[in-house]
Formats: sequence, C-alpha cells, structure tokens
Amino acid sequence: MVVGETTIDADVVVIGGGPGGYVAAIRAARLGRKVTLIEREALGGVCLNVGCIPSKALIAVAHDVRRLREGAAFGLAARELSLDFPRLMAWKADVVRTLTGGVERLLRGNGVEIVRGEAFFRGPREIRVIEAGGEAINYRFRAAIVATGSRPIELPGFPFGGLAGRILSSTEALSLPALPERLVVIGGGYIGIELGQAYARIGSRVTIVEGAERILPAFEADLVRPVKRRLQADGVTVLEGARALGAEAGPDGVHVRVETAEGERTLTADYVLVTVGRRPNTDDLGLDAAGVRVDGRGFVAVDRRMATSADGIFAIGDVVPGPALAHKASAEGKVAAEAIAGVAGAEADFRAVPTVVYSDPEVATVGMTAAEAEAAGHRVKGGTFPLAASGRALTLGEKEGFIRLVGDAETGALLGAQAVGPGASEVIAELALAVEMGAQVEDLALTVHAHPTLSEAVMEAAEVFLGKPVHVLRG
Amino acid sequence: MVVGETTIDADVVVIGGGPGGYVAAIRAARLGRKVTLIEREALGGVCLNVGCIPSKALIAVAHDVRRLREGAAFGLAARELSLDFPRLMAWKADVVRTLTGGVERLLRGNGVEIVRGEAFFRGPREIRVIEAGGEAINYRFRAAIVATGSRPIELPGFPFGGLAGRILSSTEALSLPALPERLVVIGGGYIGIELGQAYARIGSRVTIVEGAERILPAFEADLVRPVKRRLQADGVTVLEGARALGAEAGPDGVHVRVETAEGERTLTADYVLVTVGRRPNTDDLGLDAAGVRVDGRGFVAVDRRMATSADGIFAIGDVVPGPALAHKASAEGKVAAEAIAGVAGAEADFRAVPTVVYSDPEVATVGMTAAEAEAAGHRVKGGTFPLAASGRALTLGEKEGFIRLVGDAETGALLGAQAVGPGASEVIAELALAVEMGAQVEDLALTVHAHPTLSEAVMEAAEVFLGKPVHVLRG
Amino acid sequence: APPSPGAAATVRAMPSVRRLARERGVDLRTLKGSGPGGRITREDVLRAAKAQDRAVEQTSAEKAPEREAAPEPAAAASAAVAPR
Ligand SMILES: Cc1cc2nc3c(=O)[nH]c(=O)nc-3n(C[C@H](O)[C@H](O)[C@H](O)COP(=O)(O)OP(=O)(O)OC[C@H]3O[C@@H](n4cnc5c(N)ncnc54)[C@H](O)[C@@H]3O)c2cc1C
Ligand SMILES: Cc1cc2nc3c(=O)[nH]c(=O)nc-3n(C[C@H](O)[C@H](O)[C@H](O)COP(=O)(O)OP(=O)(O)OC[C@H]3O[C@@H](n4cnc5c(N)ncnc54)[C@H](O)[C@@H]3O)c2cc1C
Repeated sequence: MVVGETTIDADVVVIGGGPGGYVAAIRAARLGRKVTLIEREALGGVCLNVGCIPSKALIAVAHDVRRLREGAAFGLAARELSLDFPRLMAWKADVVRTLTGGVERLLRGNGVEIVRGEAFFRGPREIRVIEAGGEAINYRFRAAIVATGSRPIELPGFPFGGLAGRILSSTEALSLPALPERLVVIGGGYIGIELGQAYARIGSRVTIVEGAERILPAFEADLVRPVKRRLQADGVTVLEGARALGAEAGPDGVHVRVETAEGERTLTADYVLVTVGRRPNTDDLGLDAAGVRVDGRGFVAVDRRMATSADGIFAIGDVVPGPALAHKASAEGKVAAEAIAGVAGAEADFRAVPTVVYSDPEVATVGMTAAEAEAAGHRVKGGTFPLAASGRALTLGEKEGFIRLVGDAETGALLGAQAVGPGASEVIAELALAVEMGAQVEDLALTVHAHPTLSEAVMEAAEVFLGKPVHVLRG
Repeated sequence: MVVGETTIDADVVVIGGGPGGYVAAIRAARLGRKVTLIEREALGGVCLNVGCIPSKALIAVAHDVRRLREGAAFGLAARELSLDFPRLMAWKADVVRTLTGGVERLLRGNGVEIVRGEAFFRGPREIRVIEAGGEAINYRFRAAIVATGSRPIELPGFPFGGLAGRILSSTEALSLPALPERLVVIGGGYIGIELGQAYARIGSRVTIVEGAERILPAFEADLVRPVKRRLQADGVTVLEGARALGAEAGPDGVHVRVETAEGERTLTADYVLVTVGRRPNTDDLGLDAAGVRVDGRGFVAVDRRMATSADGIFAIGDVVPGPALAHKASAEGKVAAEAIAGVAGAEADFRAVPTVVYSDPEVATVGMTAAEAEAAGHRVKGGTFPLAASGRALTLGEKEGFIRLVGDAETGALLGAQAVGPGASEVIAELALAVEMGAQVEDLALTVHAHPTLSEAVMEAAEVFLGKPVHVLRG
Repeated sequence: APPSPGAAATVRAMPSVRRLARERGVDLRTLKGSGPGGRITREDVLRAAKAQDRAVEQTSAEKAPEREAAPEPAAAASAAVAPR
C-alpha cells in the first residue's frame, strides 16, 4: 500500500480510449457529466492505432497497385511501378496521427479529463490508476464504463515476438520496417485475409493457412468464393483445412510446419502473421473486486443498457459479447453514456449491425442470413442480383459479386442482406437502414436508385425477390 | 402513300430503346402484354451508348490515373505512366457492347419484338415505322409509350460537326480517334464537368467555359467548391461568367472567342465540346396527329400514371418534364408499363430522385435543399459532417467534402440531403431510401453504420442535426 | 409555431404503404399515422381500407364488384388500354 496516496472524487470514469470508450466519454460529457477517461496506451484504441484505420490505409494503396497492374486492359500502363514501403508506412502513420489527434481534441474540447495510466477496480466504487511514472491515483466514481477492448490470441507454438521477432500479431504486421518478401499468415479470418491480400498486392509472396474448411468461415460460402478467386489472381496461396504445427528458425527464414490433407508441408517465410482471434481484456481489471460478472470466456455480461451486474458499472465494445467491431463498440458507448446520464429509453436495440470485410472484392452483411432466418421460424425468400449485370460494376471493370436480399416470404419484410463486390462496404448502409426501419423488400424496389451505381443492384435484387426482375431473366 | 403497305395489329408499342423504353418494354412483357419496341439507332439509347456508361468508364480510368499521379504521397510511383487512348476507347466500346447486348438478350428473353426503324404517329391509334431499308410498316396499337429521349442542344456559332468535325457534342467526345491535346468545353453543367475533368486527367489541356456565375449552377455553391478546387488541381482552366462567341479555323487549331469579365479572349483547341443542355425528341413524332399535348419547350405533358393527353398513349424519360436522368426514365417506364397492364396503384409517386455528378469529388443530392424546404414552408434545420473528420475518407487519402442533411426542425423529418466527396454516388442511396421511407433524422443516427465507411458520415451528420455530435465539436 | 404547409402536404409513409394505399383506394391525407414520428403504417392503411369497404357495402351493395379496383379516375383510363 502506498503511503499518502491520493483519492479523487470522480463522476463518470471510462477505462479505455478506443472507439467504445472515447465515444462514450464524449457523449456523456455532452450530456453534462464530468468525465475522466483513462488510457494506458494510445487514444483511439486498437481501431485507430493498430486496427481498422492502418489496415484500411494499407488496403487502399494495395488496391491502387492492383488497378494499375491490371490497367493494361483499359490502356493504362506504367513502365516501372515501384512502392516505397517506408513512405507508405509513414503516410499510414500520418493518417493514424491525424485521427488520434482529432480524438484527443474532441475529448478535450468536450471537457473530458484524460488520464494516462493503467486502471483496475479496487472495489465496487473505486478505480486505481497506475500512471506512467508509477504513481497511483484512486478514483471514487459514480459511474464507470469498462471499455478495455481486446488483444490478439496467441497460437501454441507461435509466441508473438518469438523466433527473434519474426512471429507477429496484426499490430506488428501493420508497422514493419520493410516489405516482407515472404509472408505466412496463420488464420484466414477477416484480419488475415485483409492483410494477406494487401501485402500480396504490394509485393510479398503470401501464403494463408486456415484451419477450417475454408477461409472466412464466418461467412456464407458463396460470398467467399469471389474473394478466393481474387486472392488466387493476386498470387496468394490459400491452404484450407490446414493446421500450423510449429515454427523453427532456418538459415533462409522461419520454417513453418503445416499439416494439410495432402500431408505435412514446410513453408519458409520472413514473417509469420498469426491472426486466429482476439480475447477480451478483462483479466487484470479487478472486476471481481467490483462485483462485475464475467463469463467463462472472459466477456462481461451486460443488459440492454450495457449495465453489468455491478451497480453503476457499465461495459461496452470488445469486452462484451457480440461481434468485435468498432461501430458496435461506439454504438454501445453511446447507449452506456446515455443510460448513465439518465436519458429515457437508452437501450442497445440494434436490429442491424453490419459486418464488412475489406477484402477485394469487399464482403458485407447485415441482419439475418437465409439459414438464420429459417432457424428463426421464417418462411424465407431470397432475391439476388449479380454485379455482372450492373452497369456501374462494368464501368469500373469490377464485375465479380452479387447482392442478395433475405426476406420473409409471407410478410415481404426484409430480414437481412449479403453483398460481395466492389463498394459492398458502402452499399450495406442502405440495407442496414432498411432492416432497422422495418422496410418491406418492396420499399427497396420502389425507391429510385441513381444510375449507374452499385446500389442499384439493391433495387434490382428487390425486383427479383418480387418476381419482377428487369436486368436478369430470372431470379 | 406507299402502295401495298402493311398494317399490323399490335398490343403495346414502345418507341425508343433507351433506359426508359427498354425497361418499360421488359416490365410490360413480364406483365403479360405483347410488346413491340421500335428503335432507330442502338438499343440502350443515349445512356448506354453515348451517355452514362461510356462517360463513367472514361471517368473510372481517369480516376486511376489521378490516384497514380498523386501516389507519391503514399509511396506509389510509376516511372513512365502511359495511356493507350485507342485501347481505352476499345475497352469502353466493349463495356457498352456487353451492356447493350445484355439489353437485347433481356428484351428477346422476355418475348419483346424488336423493330429497327424510325417511328412516328399517324393518328391516335397508329404508328408508322420507316425501317432501315426504307420500307414502311404501320402498327395499330392498344397502348403506346413514347420514350424517344433527348438530343444535345446546338449553340449558335458552334454547329455540331462544324469546322471540319472539330465541334463536338458529348456523343463524339466519347469516341475520339486520338486524345485531344487541347480541349475547350463550352458549358460547365454536369456533362461538361465530367468529361472535361476526365480528359484533363488522361492528358488533355482543358478549358471549361461556363456562362453562369459558376460551374454546376444547378447545385448549391458549397457543394461545387470542392469540385472546382479539384479541377484546378487537375490543371483544368475554369472560366466562369464567360460567353462563347464563336469559333474560327486557325492554322494551329480551332480558335474559340470567349467574352469574359476581363474582356475578350481567344482559346485555341483541337476540339470544342459543346454541352449546353439537351432537348426532347418530340418534334418529328407526329404527336399532333395522335392528340398528344406538348408544352412550349417540347416536353410531353403527363399525369402520375405517365399517361399523356391522348388515350392509351404514355410518355416517359427525357421527353417528359423533370430531371433528364436515366434512373428517372427507368422508374417512369415501370410505372407506365404497370399502368398499361392495369396494375392497381401504379403511379410515379417518387419523393426522392437522386442526382449524381460523377466529378471527383462526386456530388450527389436527393430530396429538398434547405432553400427548397424553406420555400415549401418548413422550418429548416441542417446537420453537416465534414469528410476531413471521417476515418474512411482519410484512409482513402480523399478528405475533401461533406454530407449535409436537411430536416424539418419541428417534426424532425428528413427532407433531403446533399453530399460532395468520394463515394457520394453510393452514399446517396441510403439517403434516398430514408427520404422515401419518411424517416426521422433520428433514424439515421440510431442506425449503426459500419466503421470505417463514408456512409458513417450520414450518421454523424444526423447526430450533428440532433445536437449531439460525436466527431465534431459543433455542428 | 404556425403549421408549416409543406410539412402538412407531405404525408409520411413508406413507399410500400403508399402503394398499398393507392391500390386500396385509401387517401393517405385522411389518415393519422400510428407509426413513429406520425408515419402512416401498413396497418393504418389496411384498417382504413376495411372501414371504407364496410361503408361501401352498407351504402350501395351494387358497387361491390368494383371494390377491388382502384376507385380513382386512373381506373377508367387503365381499362382503356387493357387487353380485350
Ligand atoms: C487489424 C485489425 C483490423 C480491424 N478492422 C476493423 C474494421 O475495419 N472495422 C471494425 O469495425 N473493426 C475492426 N477491427 C476491430 C476493432 O478494432 C475493435 O472492435 C475495436 O477497436 C473495439 O473497440 P473497443 O473500444 O472496445 O476497444 P479497443 O479499441 O481495443 O480499445 C481499448 C483501449 O483500452 C485500453 N486499455 C485496456 N486496458 C486498460 C487498462 N487496464 N487501463 C487503461 N486502459 C486500458 C487499451 O490500451 C485500448 O486503447 C479491427 C481489428 C484489428 C486488430
Ligand atoms: C454524356 C452523358 C452522360 C450522362 N450521364 C448520366 C448519368 O450518369 N446518369 C444518368 O442518370 N443520366 C445520365 N445522362 C442522361 C441519360 O442518358 C438520359 O437521361 C437517358 O438516356 C434518358 O433515357 P430515355 O429512355 O428517356 O431516352 P434515350 O436514352 O435518349 O433513348 C431514346 C431512344 O429513342 C430512340 N428514338 C428517338 N426517336 C425515335 C423514333 N422516332 N423512332 C425510333 N426510335 C427513336 C433513340 O435512338 C434512343 O435510342 C447522361 C447523358 C449524357 C449525354
């Protein structure tokens, strides 16, 4: 116990400055609460610093490279295309700096006090923060929000930082000193696919090792097929149903032993990126002391107001169950802030949380799949429109993909949608709104969509659903 | 009168195979009608052959060129970027061929009879078609749809095809034999801006001459400002409040005399593109004989069922009042077809017809502007979010632009929206749906938007509107 | 604040509900929406249509066969171009 330690009376304390925590802090401050935000690393959390933002910056440039590589088809040719990797990293760092700087300005501008340090609960109403210098401060709070996020899971035999720094998590993979010549990605979930494809495009030889039967196992098979084809065109080797057994240092790089259906193989790589999932940061938080219940996998149990089992303590984002996505974290953050501020009706009552994979082509889904809708007792009807019949897709030279609507055959209500193709990340917004609004599929058909756009395919899919297709002969 | 001329009893006759006519034909056929479609030139009309599609193909490649030119910022460099213009034109022609071929297949697959020739009315129930060979056939119809579209307006002193083929309409500008070194564009409406910017990017020296005070005069000034900045960065010279007086052949190209505020100037060009508007193709159609009323500017008057003043005759697309847009033509085509087929409730009851300018950044609008809403008696409230605060915009390296919502201050209803920025053409789809659905601005705020996307800015703008901004300090 | 005529003129209902209203001959301007923000819902229209049908049945039984068609001027014109 430290002698003479300080205890401060605080109002709302937010632990974690990621898209969950900083958004909650801003909303709570706007609602008149006095907010203290505690962050041990960098404002913006995983998403802004080592997640969504740097990965999408890399992907955007990798996309340019691909466009140019394939430009000959429409008359575009470059004699010598070169990528200055350190420059790319510097630009990416710049984007991150701009955004995290913006977050800090927003927090300060809204009067949020920012405390740098590591926080944990000491009791049901007290949080201790160990500041960078080692000093401890205690905060007695009226309300607290746990927004400590998640961290990458290690794979047995592949310790992060191991084999002299050649085994990477996504964090390190987004800040390499030089372009890896050979990259092995273990885990073909969305992070592995996004980064693997980007590195392949900017010049790495990439192999993706996925344990499940196919990459992106969380998505329906037909959504993934166009992505797989593209990966192959990008020169990525995809090993599915393959288990990474271990890694050894070899004279020519890291040797990764992989068990495939055809027997054991050894892949040689400069770096091994392990992306096999993330786990919530809830172990060293003193949640027990605070009376916050956590499930067997470490997730904090919450109700629709994002309140935990402990009075006055809320939790949001990657530490609570549900998809680990930045926009879910932010949306929950707003709910928690409003619940704390006593806003009537503040509840996480989302019908539609979109999921996007920033592969090329992009994959995006919202609401129910056909299988989920059936399991929920609906008589399901679908409507699919292929981008090969979309004028916009053709003018972009990107005609792989489709948009599918899932609706209730009896009521005609839209239940969900899946898209794969260029621009799917933006097209999904209309579909999310439609699900939230309780739209009929017919509403999508009756809404005039600008020509030529990718979103038109939403209208066309709706017309297929209704049995009156225009730009395909049969649905 | 031709001796032995044939008269055929037809059911539904559609004149014109553009996005209005061919969509109407398909829908009517699906609804069980026997349809005859008459087209004098190419199926797909202006849009597919010499409008939307070829222009967007050109723009997509021009966008790649720009990305690459500015790629140094993120480490991308090409030693010698070359554009094979004939190859580009060939690719564009390919895209057009694929789509028009698709239209023909769809028409035939739906049992639509396609007749090649020029049609005009001989009476209230009869259309005569002069076929390519000069032969005439008469069709006695039960219902007819006029979908003959529009053509470019000529500017006095700048006859199309004049000065030895150097004075162009958009049609010729989309099929040039070689890249013009110097291009003067007269008319800074959306077509002039789209084509002028594209040509500048692929290598032409472009001057745009606009008679009004500023380019894109149909749009609000703040939407146009980012476009103008970009045009200047692209090396385009923009002359506003400038009148083109005439053109003469010079030894070094066409001399275009222009009157500006600073006095008269002469611009020298290889080609002069005149895009000062379009007029409906209604003059040689025998509409009088059919009893179809036309207004002073040549537009056919229609009711909400797209029915003209003549019993059984409908009109859609560029020949009727309203914005001359492909998606409006198609939407009206469906209404006309359903009205003819006796579908109950078939009416053009659109709250929201989006407009898109495929400039870079893109401009897109839907529903009411603030001024229009005020004029309509609303107490208006706005909500604007700048893309400079959008994570997605930053990762794309494209942070110019904003999204603005216009709502009713009393009811909170969304009335319209305006966007300028990357991806505005797709972002507008959600906003169009929202207007059609009668959404509250709050619905946009409460709908979870995927991160990082450009559409998120819709949610952020909604939160600004509601007085609870997150990613800006004040709205 | 004085009522804004523009706001009043715009009936708020989603496209499918507007279509349904046209099909069933319900004038949306006569309805009060039960949905969020005063939006007119599908149920509002169906209820109004049923009430309308009942009223028609009571007053003039001979008009019954026409009930299904849109009782708007539109119906006459569309008959003119329907196949014989
Ligand atoms: C490579 C990659 C790409 C991704 N791409 C996307 C994407 O495109 N879209 C998307 O929606 N999601 C994406 N994600 C997921 C997204 O980053 C997370 O869902 C999101 O960051 C979760 O937000 P959060 O606020 O819950 O937690 P985090 O962002 O993890 O933030 C938690 C913060 O709390 C701090 N903290 C933790 N413990 C303490 C403590 N004891 N004391 C003080 N501070 C503490 C941490 O330092 C951290 O800053 C991606 C993730 C990765 C790894
Ligand atoms: C360069 C350019 C770019 C454009 N970009 C866009 C865009 O991005 N988005 C958008 O929405 N709109 C765009 N437009 C506008 C769009 O092309 C028109 O609004 C659309 O084509 C109108 O469709 P329509 O069916 O009414 O007529 P049209 O497309 O003009 O088709 C009419 C058809 O009728 C035929 N025809 C005419 N008279 C007769 C006759 N007497 N007998 C037989 N056939 C006849 C014509 O040959 C023609 O094929 C663009 C236009 C141009 C010029």
